[in-house]
Amino acid sequence: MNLQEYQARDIFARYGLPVPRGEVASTPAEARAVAERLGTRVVVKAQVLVGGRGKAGGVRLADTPQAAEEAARAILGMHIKGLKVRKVLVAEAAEIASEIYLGLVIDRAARRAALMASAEGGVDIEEVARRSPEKIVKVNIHPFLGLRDYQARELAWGIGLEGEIIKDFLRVADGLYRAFIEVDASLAEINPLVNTPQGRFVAVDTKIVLDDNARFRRPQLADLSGEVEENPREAEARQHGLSYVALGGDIGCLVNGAGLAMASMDVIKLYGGEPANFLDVGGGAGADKVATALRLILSDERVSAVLINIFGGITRCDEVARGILEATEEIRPRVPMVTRLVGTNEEEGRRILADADLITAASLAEAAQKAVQLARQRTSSNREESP
Amino acid sequence: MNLQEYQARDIFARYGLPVPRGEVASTPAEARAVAERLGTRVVVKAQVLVGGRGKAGGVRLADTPQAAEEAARAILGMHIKGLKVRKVLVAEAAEIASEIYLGLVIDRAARRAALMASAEGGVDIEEVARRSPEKIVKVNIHPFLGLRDYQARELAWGIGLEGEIIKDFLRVADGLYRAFIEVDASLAEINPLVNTPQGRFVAVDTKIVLDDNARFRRPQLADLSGEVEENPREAEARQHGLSYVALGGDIGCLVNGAGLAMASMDVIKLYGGEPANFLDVGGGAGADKVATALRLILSDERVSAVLINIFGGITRCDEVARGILEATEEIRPRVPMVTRLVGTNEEEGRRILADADLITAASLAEAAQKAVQLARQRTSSNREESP
Amino acid sequence: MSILIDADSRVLVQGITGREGAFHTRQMLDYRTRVVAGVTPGRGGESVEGVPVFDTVRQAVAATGAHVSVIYVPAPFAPDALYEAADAGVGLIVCITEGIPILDMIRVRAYLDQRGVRLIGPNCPGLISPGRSKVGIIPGNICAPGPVGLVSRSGTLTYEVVYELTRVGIGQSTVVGIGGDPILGSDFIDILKLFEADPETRAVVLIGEIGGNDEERAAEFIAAQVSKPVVAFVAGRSAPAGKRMGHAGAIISGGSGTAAEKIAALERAGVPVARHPAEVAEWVGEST
Amino acid sequence: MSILIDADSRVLVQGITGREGAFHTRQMLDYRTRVVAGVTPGRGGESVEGVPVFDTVRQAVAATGAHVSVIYVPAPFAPDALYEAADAGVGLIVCITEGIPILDMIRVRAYLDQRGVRLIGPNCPGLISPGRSKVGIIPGNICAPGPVGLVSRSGTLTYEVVYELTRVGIGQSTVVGIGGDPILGSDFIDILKLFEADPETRAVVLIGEIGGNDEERAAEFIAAQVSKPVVAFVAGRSAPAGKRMGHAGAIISGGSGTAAEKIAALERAGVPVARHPAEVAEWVGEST
Repeated sequence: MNLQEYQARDIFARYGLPVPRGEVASTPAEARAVAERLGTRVVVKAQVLVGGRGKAGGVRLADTPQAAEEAARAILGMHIKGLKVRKVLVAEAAEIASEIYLGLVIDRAARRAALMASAEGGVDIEEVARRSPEKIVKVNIHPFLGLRDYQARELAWGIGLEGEIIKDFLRVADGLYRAFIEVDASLAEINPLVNTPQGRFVAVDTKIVLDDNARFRRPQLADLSGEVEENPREAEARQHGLSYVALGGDIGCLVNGAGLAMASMDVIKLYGGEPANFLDVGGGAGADKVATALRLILSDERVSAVLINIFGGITRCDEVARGILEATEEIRPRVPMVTRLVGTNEEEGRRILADADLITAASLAEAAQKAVQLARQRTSSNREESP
Repeated sequence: MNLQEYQARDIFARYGLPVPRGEVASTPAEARAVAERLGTRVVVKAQVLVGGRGKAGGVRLADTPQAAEEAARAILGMHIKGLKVRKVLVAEAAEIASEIYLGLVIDRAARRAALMASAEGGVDIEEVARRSPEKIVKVNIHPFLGLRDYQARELAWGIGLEGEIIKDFLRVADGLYRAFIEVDASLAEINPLVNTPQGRFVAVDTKIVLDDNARFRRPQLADLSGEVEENPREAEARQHGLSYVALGGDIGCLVNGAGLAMASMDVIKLYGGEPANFLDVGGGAGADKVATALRLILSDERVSAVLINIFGGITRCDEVARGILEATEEIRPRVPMVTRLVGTNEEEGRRILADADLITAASLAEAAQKAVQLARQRTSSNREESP
Repeated sequence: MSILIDADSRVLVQGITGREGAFHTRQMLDYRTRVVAGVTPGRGGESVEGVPVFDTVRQAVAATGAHVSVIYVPAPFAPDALYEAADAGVGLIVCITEGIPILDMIRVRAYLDQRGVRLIGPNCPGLISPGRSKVGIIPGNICAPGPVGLVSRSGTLTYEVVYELTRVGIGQSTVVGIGGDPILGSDFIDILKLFEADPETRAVVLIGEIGGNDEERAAEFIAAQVSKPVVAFVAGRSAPAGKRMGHAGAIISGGSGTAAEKIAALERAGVPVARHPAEVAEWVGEST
Repeated sequence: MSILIDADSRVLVQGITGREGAFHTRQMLDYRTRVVAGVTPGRGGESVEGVPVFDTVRQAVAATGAHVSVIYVPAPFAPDALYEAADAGVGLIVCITEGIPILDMIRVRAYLDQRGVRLIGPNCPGLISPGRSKVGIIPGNICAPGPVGLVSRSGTLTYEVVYELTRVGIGQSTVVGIGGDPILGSDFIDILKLFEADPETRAVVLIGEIGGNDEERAAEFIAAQVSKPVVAFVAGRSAPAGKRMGHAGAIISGGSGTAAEKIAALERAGVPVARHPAEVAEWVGEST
């Protein structure tokens, strides 16, 4: 789960990282009050979980509380890459002598956490990684030793730091690592970590991605849920234990297994269609869960056909069929549905669905082709109906 | 450093271990007050750093506050194996269904900490180890994983625990391990860990030995120093950074290096003498430190001869000689001293000592023989003088 | 021959008294896997589907000689189960459990590597050597013995491909689901090495998906060290960036880990990449 | 030949700018040890006794090819120095530092074992191959080249024995001080194996002391696997129980670790145990 900048900075502050003073605000008046309390030049920053806030006008400097209020008024409610800004962070503006990047990531190939630093801070680090990977220095962290000072020192020298500031760098690296471990993050970064003309570090922009798998043991982070912007359908799916991702197309997908769900989307695309969603009902899904999933898909008005692809292993085809029946009898869907059931109890499943108004297919390729064709027919007939 | 029982129990209590309610008392009146506060049958226990308190009458049950006061009066001031009792622990008496042993030690051969348990608790565990080692079960703890539940479970089953009490055992083992690690102990044990008729564990007697090398990073334990009973000369030596152990004999020893110091004692004994002390001045000792060491040895009235054995490596013989001269000029020792200096700057050292009233020797064997002979002469002449 | 498991493999089930553990113990026994022991703390002395249950892995290993363990315990307890199996001397651990925190798996992997224990998974369907043994949850009825080794990051997608292979008459030597998590016990290369060395395996199917660069590294390895024909499928051509697609490891982050990159790398290594699952079977048929 | 170090050993000094580090760097150079680099964080670019100083071990190793490191940094920083040396690929580490907490050393040892790095010490005088190289603080002037290998838990007691050996004309192949702490990098057995395999070493002196059971285990090893004559000395026949005799590891606890037990074990293994240091030299003279 991505955290908002202000949530990440609050966590970092607890680990002694030098975040600028500041508070989050939901209204222009609140923003003004924060600026008054801070009593300095501030920066007002849109709190949205996408990059490119600056370019979109979501980050503004304000010399006075009045200016902060105006900046907040301009930013709150704006849409950045489709996301509405509901909160701003009002924080002390830092003077910048230089900017560096410092981040902890999971290095999958090394099977370790890795601390990365670059003298090029404040820019897209992935862009730096592509353009000039030599500008990024990295150390892998042994899980049983944790980040050691000599490793952080190697990074400091690797990005050209010298003198007393290296001690501060070690402290920042240590705090970042402890935060990373103790909240079970999969990413924790400061970008930029600003070096001020006075030779102090300020963690100007902060980011944390939490490992969803570790939520069970981090009760202190429970209140951070609900703060995340997501598609309402994704939020609902999550509540039901379904893995759902909204996409741009019109063919709804209901599949068991993540890889098979992706493959189903891919095959739809291969035959010229566009998937409306990724949906994995999970292993061993019962009728209720399947019904819930189908309801969710059908609640999407863009959907003009549904592909149901089930490979029964632990999941039983008869259960799936019952779930489909339950949902369709309740909703009476206005769109065609193609089902392909293979594996455990497939005959029973097919029998249950025999009387329902469903198109069946023997293979994934066939099912996808049919779904694409039906979606096209429906779209064109819709176009004819509403000229 | 050995901690007193009440110090160990205070530490264990912080880690959630089930120590009985209780407080330490220095007077009979205090003991009575504690018993009143507890409001139950209590046990009054001498706080001394030796085993065998019970046999010596240093542990008494008391049904009433009045009885507790009387018990404390009997125990306070008594001597157990030469140590005077200055404090008693007054604690709630536990009902005993069974007693087990649970302890964490350093397993030198395995180079790991080891958790040991035995169904024979409340007795000398080393005696059990010798008599019936099969009654002790042990697991080595990987330093990077820490004690895992499955290991503690193996111990629990190994000593015959069954049912719900195993969960309590896991909690106790976990707390003991955390305490052990977080105070940097070299030993932490509960003996006995009592299982009450109600099926609860009570940590009736507790022991911690701290790793002196780790004191620098455990400031929270700083206030525990000074609580330790030791020979006053040992305490003074410690303050001066000297490693000194009082022994029973009459030949004082001043040596550089622990192994050589032991060897010097051994050779004294080989030739029929008895060392008065172990003393290692340490590597690279200067004149001041040597003088301090010699003063310390000479302050021991039992000493009837001194053996100084220096093998100069980092330690310079001339520095040692200067230290000897400094101390002898100040004290004018009444006992003969044999010096043997070899190694770095030995000629210079010998020259410095040439005018002093010292017996020299070329080898350790010779030095020891001379010291033994001189001590004997002095003892017999003393006997003649004071018939 | 097969890789990793065969008819002699003596299998231990950790979490055998749980719903999943008991169900799949039955399934494995039905497939004639030699399930010799189960472990659930506090349940020692019971039995599940006729398999004796022990309190600790050490006891189970001592009593039954089990040397393969399959883990069905819930995520919060899975790391301990893994450490326990490793400490008890089990040589191959198959971890079915989904949802283990990444930082736990980093620690587990470091410890297992140090002890020289091989791990398959976590968050995987396990493995099957058709006609000999299955350890995990892959449905036995869709498999057939034969010359094709299959290694996959996916579950049901694997079944889909196996189903197509079997349907066109191509059997499998061993099918290995390595799992969908970012930190895995065994990766493509580990399994490819085994298939390359296995005389019975004559061709290999590799099923990848978005996220990480395991497929890219596998492609390099295949180009350099695999002599047998390999056919691949990569799921997620149509997946968007920044979204976790079900599996914890299936995410395109920072523009890397895309299906396009993986497919390009595999094709550069001379590995044909099928466009849909059935095509895998067709192409394997042509290559063998 | 000698064991562990010879004239080609390229040595790195961690903590070279400290008082002890600088002093012994001079001593080692005077003994013609090839001290090629020093490390002190933040002091890179300086030099000590003509030896270039680096900020990190990795830099020092890359620039100079050092493969032996000797550590003089204070106890609170020594574990990090050990980890750093191991991470940088140093193959042999000699840790002179005294006073490292036991739990730190347990962790260090576990990590070094995993990386396959050999450690001598801590709390040791280091080692010397007379006439070739010395790494640590053993005074070179008391040693002479020759056929006797010496391994000891002690410092000055070692010098005493070496002095006696040299005095009666018996030179040494390598003298190794393994240190006086409870948790050691290398124990008697580790070093005995090397002496047994070294063609130049014709006899071995083992110097033990009270505490632990390293001598007992060494005795078993000697009986089973050492063909060369061994003479021993064990310090602490007169030491009382329960008191730490200087060295952190020199303590008779719970009635075990006594000199008497160790002497008995060695004698059972056919190893004569001298009663005083000079006797060691006499007996070695007779045995070679």
